[in-house]
Amino acid sequence: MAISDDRQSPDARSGDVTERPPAEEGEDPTSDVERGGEASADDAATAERSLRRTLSEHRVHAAVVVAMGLYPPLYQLLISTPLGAEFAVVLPPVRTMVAVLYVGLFAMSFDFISGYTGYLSFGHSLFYGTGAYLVVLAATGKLPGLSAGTPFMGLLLLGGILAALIALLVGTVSFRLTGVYFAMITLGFAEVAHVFIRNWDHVSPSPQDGANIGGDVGAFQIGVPGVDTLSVGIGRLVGDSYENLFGTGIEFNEAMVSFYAVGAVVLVSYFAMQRIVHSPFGRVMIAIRENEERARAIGYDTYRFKLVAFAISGFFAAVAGALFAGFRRSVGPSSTFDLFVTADALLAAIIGGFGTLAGALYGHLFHEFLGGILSTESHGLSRYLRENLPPDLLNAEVAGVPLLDVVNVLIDGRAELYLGLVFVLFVLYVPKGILGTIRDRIGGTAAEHLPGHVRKYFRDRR
Amino acid sequence: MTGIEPALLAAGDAGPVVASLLSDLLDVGTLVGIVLGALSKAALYVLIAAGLSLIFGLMGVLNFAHGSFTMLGAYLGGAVMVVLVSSGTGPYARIALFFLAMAAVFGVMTAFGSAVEKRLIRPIYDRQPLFQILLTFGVVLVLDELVRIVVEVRGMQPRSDWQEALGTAPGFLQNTITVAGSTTRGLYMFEVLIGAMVVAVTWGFLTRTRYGLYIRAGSEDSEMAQALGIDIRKAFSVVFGVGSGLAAVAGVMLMWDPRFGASVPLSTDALLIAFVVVIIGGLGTFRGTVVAGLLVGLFDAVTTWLFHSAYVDFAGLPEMVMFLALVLVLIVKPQGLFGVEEVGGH
Amino acid sequence: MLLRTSGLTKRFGGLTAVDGVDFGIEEGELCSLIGPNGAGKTTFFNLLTGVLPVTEGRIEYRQDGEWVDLTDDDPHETALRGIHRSYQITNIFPTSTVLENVRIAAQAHGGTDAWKLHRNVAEFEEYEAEALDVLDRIGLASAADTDAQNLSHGQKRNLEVGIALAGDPDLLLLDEPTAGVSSDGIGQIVDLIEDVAADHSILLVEHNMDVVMGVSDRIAVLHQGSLIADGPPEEIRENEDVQEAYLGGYDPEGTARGDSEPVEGGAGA
Amino acid sequence: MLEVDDVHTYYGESHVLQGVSLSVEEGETVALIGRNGVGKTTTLRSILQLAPPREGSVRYRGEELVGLETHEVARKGLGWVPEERRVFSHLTVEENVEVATPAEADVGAALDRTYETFPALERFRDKEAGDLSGGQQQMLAIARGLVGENDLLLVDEPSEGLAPQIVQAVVDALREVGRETTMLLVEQNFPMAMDLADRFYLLDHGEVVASGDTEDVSRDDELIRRYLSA
Amino acid sequence: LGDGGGGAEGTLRIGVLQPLTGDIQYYGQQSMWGFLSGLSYKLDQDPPSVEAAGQETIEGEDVTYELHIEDTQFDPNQAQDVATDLVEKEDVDVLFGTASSGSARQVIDTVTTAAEVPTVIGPAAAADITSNGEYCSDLVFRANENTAMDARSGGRYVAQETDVESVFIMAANYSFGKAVANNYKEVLEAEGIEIADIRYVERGYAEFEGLFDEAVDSGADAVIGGFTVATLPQFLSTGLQYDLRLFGGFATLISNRAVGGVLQRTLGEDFTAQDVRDAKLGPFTTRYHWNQYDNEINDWFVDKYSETYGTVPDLFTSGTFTAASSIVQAVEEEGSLDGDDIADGLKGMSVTDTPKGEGGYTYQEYNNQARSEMTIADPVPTSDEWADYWDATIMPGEPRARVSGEESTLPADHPDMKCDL
Ligand SMILES: Nc1ncnc2c1ncn2[C@@H]1O[C@H](COP(=O)(O)OP(=O)(O)OP(=O)(O)O)[C@@H](O)[C@H]1O
Ligand SMILES: Nc1ncnc2c1ncn2[C@@H]1O[C@H](COP(=O)(O)OP(=O)(O)OP(=O)(O)O)[C@@H](O)[C@H]1O
Ligand SMILES: [Mg+2]
Ligand SMILES: [Mg+2]
Repeated sequence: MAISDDRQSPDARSGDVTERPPAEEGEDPTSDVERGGEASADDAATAERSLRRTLSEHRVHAAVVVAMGLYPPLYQLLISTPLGAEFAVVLPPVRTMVAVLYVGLFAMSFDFISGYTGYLSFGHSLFYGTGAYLVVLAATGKLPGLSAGTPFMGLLLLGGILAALIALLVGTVSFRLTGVYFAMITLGFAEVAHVFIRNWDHVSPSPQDGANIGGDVGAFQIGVPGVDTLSVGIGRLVGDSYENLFGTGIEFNEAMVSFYAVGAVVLVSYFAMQRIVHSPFGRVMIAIRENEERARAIGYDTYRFKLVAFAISGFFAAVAGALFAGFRRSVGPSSTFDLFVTADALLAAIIGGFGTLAGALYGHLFHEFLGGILSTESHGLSRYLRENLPPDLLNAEVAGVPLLDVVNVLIDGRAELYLGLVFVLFVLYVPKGILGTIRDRIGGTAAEHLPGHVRKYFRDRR
Repeated sequence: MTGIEPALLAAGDAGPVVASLLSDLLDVGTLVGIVLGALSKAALYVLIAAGLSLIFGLMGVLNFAHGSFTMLGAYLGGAVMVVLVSSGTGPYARIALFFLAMAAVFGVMTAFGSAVEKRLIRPIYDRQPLFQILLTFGVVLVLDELVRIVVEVRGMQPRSDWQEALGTAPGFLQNTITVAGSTTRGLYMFEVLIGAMVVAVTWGFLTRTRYGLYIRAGSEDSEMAQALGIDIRKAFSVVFGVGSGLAAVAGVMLMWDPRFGASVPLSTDALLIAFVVVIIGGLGTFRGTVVAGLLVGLFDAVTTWLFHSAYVDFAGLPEMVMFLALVLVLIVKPQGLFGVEEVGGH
Repeated sequence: MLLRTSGLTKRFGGLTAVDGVDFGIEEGELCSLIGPNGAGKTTFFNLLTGVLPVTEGRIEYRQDGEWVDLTDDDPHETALRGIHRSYQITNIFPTSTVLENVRIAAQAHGGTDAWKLHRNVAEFEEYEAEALDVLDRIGLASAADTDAQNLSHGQKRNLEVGIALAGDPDLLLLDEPTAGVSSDGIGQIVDLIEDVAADHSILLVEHNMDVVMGVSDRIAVLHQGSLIADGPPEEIRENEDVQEAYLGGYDPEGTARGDSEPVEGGAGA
Repeated sequence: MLEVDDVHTYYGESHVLQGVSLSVEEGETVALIGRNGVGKTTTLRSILQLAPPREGSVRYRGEELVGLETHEVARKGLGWVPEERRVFSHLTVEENVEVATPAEADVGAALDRTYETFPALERFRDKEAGDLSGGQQQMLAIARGLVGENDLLLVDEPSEGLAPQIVQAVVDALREVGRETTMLLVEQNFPMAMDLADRFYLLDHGEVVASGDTEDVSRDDELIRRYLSA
Repeated sequence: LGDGGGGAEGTLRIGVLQPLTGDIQYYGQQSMWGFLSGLSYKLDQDPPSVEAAGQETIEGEDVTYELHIEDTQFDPNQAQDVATDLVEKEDVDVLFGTASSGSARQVIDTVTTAAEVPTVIGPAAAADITSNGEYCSDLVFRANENTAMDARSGGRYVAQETDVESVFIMAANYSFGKAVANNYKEVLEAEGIEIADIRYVERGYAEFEGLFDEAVDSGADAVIGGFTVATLPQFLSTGLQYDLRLFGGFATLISNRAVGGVLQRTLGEDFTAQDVRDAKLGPFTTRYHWNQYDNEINDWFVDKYSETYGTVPDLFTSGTFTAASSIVQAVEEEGSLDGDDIADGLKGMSVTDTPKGEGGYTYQEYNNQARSEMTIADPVPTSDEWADYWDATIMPGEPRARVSGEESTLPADHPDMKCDL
């Protein structure tokens, strides 16, 4: 070979130490002994090793899940401190975090197909809308064959399956196309559905406005269907709440309970997609993105792989839509089948890191974080300024305009403007998004590499 | 679900309905009306799509901000008209001012488009095409919100088109006229004229200059084109600028058209129309865009007629038909009517 | 016989790129396909692998003692039957690592393994092992973690062959594997070809006559889409038609082009 | 005419050219040889400012090229025949030639010259270059370099993928060109390179490790053996 | 005037939901200003000047009225969010608001019934909110006039007082337009007028030529347009070119401005009342406009309102004034600050202090919709007297007719009245 080893990028391989899970570092004396033993013992050891490996690989996941899990009580705590008003401006409230979860799931499902196979699904809202409308229509008894009392978990599954079927149908014709043509035909399908749902009188007397679930219908239960003790109701006003759960003294209101319940579904969905992405199948998806012609030439029936990936993506998009409908109990064409719903997923996926799966969730978190600060609601920055700045300052003129007007015009409800700016900056300067950039820095997925870096960091300090 | 199924309102079986539909349709007045409608729609669609087709066809950049440029053009054109036109301005003076506004807006927006290209898009040519889409999408968010702020602060037009700008159109264009037994507006015929003009100019730009060739080469392999001595950056700026200028020219026309009018949502409407037309025509072919514009215009005119004459009681039909046409064309011809394989690396 | 075509024809509009070719390749044979530029060699490969639809004629392949018709097969089907190819114009997975480029190719032959959604790739160590093995053979082991797009041209050419090798093909179609490869590299590739040829069938397209004459059991010559000669190397070298249509200036003594002679490994043209 | 002085070029963090120096005199043909991946192409790209050097200077007729845009460099009379062909695959053969023809030059004459050198291309004048065979694309790429009316031609592996006859045609064409045009040639076909060039530079690991007159190179040359045939 | 307490002491928390940002913030502002005026009138104070979301406290003698004003951004989802917040976090006793019927329905379904908070709707006007079993409930009240009332007064007037015989209806294809169309159809048919056809079009539709041609072909001599400002200009600018009478309802300043612009374009800058009549535009129904009523309360209202907010009280303000007035009245009468008691108090209440005069509004027992008088007027060029406070070129003229509350509202035994409380 013409290239000698020293010319190779030196850090490409040096990551080995951190890459290898500790279980393989020979710390486990028993495994050596048992290696020569009988098959079953060997199996057990392998199983144990693989369990350990799984655990260690998921340390970052666990940390994120714990952080997310601690957020609601932490939020409650922080906003009751003397700096509470300031915290309230900056931190997204728990109910917003529920939206982060389900929209995040939707964005992940979008990333799953678009970020990994490279096929931009511009009509992804079609699947989200399917899941959402299925829940509302079923709950209001408007779907023949589905009683109004169908368990929510069942609806999640049904919505997912229905959307997967639709994805197969749409995909069958669309995957003969590539690039922009694919994006446009899926957009076309979604727009046709959008116009349809806007005019479908069966939905409600006013389909343009969508449909709601009245207070007479009880909360949707997430958990084990039929087992009350293992299910909780979601929804802000109708859901379950617990005062002083397990004697902790912490109050779990409806939004918090919904947060955990929805979070559990999102977590399971994420792991399912994450597994697929890291499976041999996932590698084929990437190969399709990289060079579909060659992927076909080495023996993959890419059409079928794309179809299945699309169906899976559609499934989880619908689950996200169903969670949305279940939590909010209202759906409308503009919040489900609309192009801008897909655009939200796109924004989230890009800001979080395209083709990183988990990044989409962080991307949407960022979106909501910004939106929250610029919101017109009581925790918004403009409200805070109006209420906390001294009146003479508010009336002081900036270039001939009272500051108050500047606040009202340039801050109050202007999230779009700043989101657009931030987005442009991201595309220009952080093209790999939040998670993608982190991965680049540490040389691999956060789950695999972050612990090593952290350890190294502390070792170096010592 | 009366709204959805093309509810044929006429009573009885399908036979008589179809018969009466056909006899209605074959009426000379009706046919003329449909053809006029189709032409005027087609002219607008081509007008709206021309700039996108140019940028997309040559550079392979899917400009999501196209609709916003059109919207800006509508407001800028409207502003010029509102400022210059007084109640006493006669019809011909208004037409003259209109062309003046068009020229001014074309100039301003060409410069603006070039600036956007230089500052924002140029740094990311070597990335996947997705990133240009995303970047222009970010531009949309910012531009639309900025315009919204101005419109709100000035209290120009809550939830409706900009009436003042609409009002600057001379009376003879605003009034309905009768052509061979069917009514239309003078304005719509004027639009056909403008549409034809823009097609001619764009055609000339593509065939009379080497820009078309340079850009097609450059979008495929810009390093190679540069190494052949082509100032590809300048060429890209010029084409992006001209495409943006064309988008804005469409906006100036739309500002007079009550079916569109200057408004913030025009941004999305124009974008979707432009997408559909350009994609149906096929990427990289301006001829395809023109033909697709005519085709969609015809679809639109026929379905509008069906709706107006109560054969179909579904107001969303023309809009739905546009997307159905997109889906169907792509199923039959995966690269659009005249499309070649996808253009370039951008 | 392992593969045979009868009357194989491909037309592009008015141009007949492959014109009624009857051709066969034996099991274990190393056959070279040569011919002037534009003779239809790459097109012939594209037909065999299903990349282009056949205009006329048939392609058959011997599998488990039976002849199967490949004429209408898709590329992935021919690949799974064991016919692998490398491309003349480099065609790799640019932002994947060199290792992954080959690993993914190896994985394609793992039956339903690619459909195992629930298992981690890391559990399928055999593919990685196979890929590392291939990288060793093509001399890219040290570049395993490099993104494929960052290789130099010659390295990419080697990777191109590596991808085709993965998954243990029965018939390997190589389209100018030595083009762009430096002299020492050519030697390596020739070694590799000979090594593979020991237990595989190979159909080789090459313009490097030293390589072709050196390794082939048989040579077929394509000219304007038709087969104009087919036989052992010595015979082809003497064949006048071939001389005229193709070899032109080729002189195995390497003196035809002035003063220099080919260096070891066969860099002469 | 061309003066490359201690050029260091990086791709990201990887230090590819580690101080390359070479010079080409007016009218000369100089070969740049070396194994795969040593930096030959990168040297050409550094001259053209496609991969701008981080250190060092490139002077053309005494003028510094570092800091210029590629198209400015090209307009000074530097032409490039790249490796991997890089024809514009969606442009027809004629359009490819037209793009390469300077704005003020006659396209018709350029086409004539192309078909004269490569008669095989004439049949395909209206065909998209992407549909040509590999060798035909290579011919087109060379033709593009020839019609550019350049004073200095940077040629990267022109014989790749060409049938022996055509290689001969290319050699003849380049020799023809070499009479009036200065040339820097990268070529894996060692005899051909030695045949065409007056002088050579041998590159290894991003450095020039040897240079000299092609006349003096014999098949036994230890240096060449070491660096080219491992 | 009362003291705002009537035995009750403490704080009443009212959640106010209106669109206060965005291009239609004027809807929300006038609704809020009307509400603030009503409250202030009852508590004998001057209305406070408020423009944006926030908290506003108005002290009565024993009862403090705490308004938690939130911005719905004219978006049903936002309305649901802030309404839920108000109930959950601020613990409001009563909800008031939403300007769009879609938002109103969503709030009723997801908040009012779920959290059992009495809600006074206003100014959302779709009739079915108080006539459809799905939405009407013991907790849902509406003081503002609705679309059925528009139709029942205006439709009847046109049927009886003009020569119109056949009407073609065009309306926006969503709740508002549908409500308008249905109500007019029902009223007109009852009066023996033929309905040539009803056509719904998308919001912002502009190709009215074909539809007007169709109207002429179908032999109609008048057209009703059920549109808001998004479609009204397009509808009118085409319709005015046809020899058809155009009638419907008078809307807010924004619509008047748009219509005025169209009239200037078609009839000339300085058109006269006669030009409008000749163009067969009108008459229109008005739910309330400042110049339609002559009584002390209205005088106070117009005075204070123009002084504080710089414009005359507009279409929605009378209803929202009444909403506030009725809540205070309920607190006083029940002597309680409890939501349920207030709901009890509102039931069947005849509201004493309203811009339409004393006892001008009465909540009907069977559907909790307040009935009130409506007027019919022609559009006339804005008179100099009002030019400073009414920034549009047209305004409603002197009432041509008044329709009593009993006549204008859907009676309990009407087949469309599906609410039976
Ligand atoms: N875009 C790139 N990014 C990173 N590294 C690169 C890039 N292009 C080339 N390299 C590396 O730079 C080195 C020199 O590459 P170069 O293309 O100059 O080699 P070369 O001498 O032309 O080889 P060949 O004969 O194979 O064409 C190689 O090690 C290659 O891997
Ligand atoms: N996709 C295509 N469309 C149209 N013509 C094509 C296409 N592919 C190849 N051709 C033409 O068919 C002929 C045969 O091309 P092919 O690529 O098979 O030649 P080849 O023998 O591989 O030549 P080379 O040695 O130059 O690679 C050429 O004339 C080429 O121009
Ligand atoms: Mg070939
Ligand atoms: Mg090279």
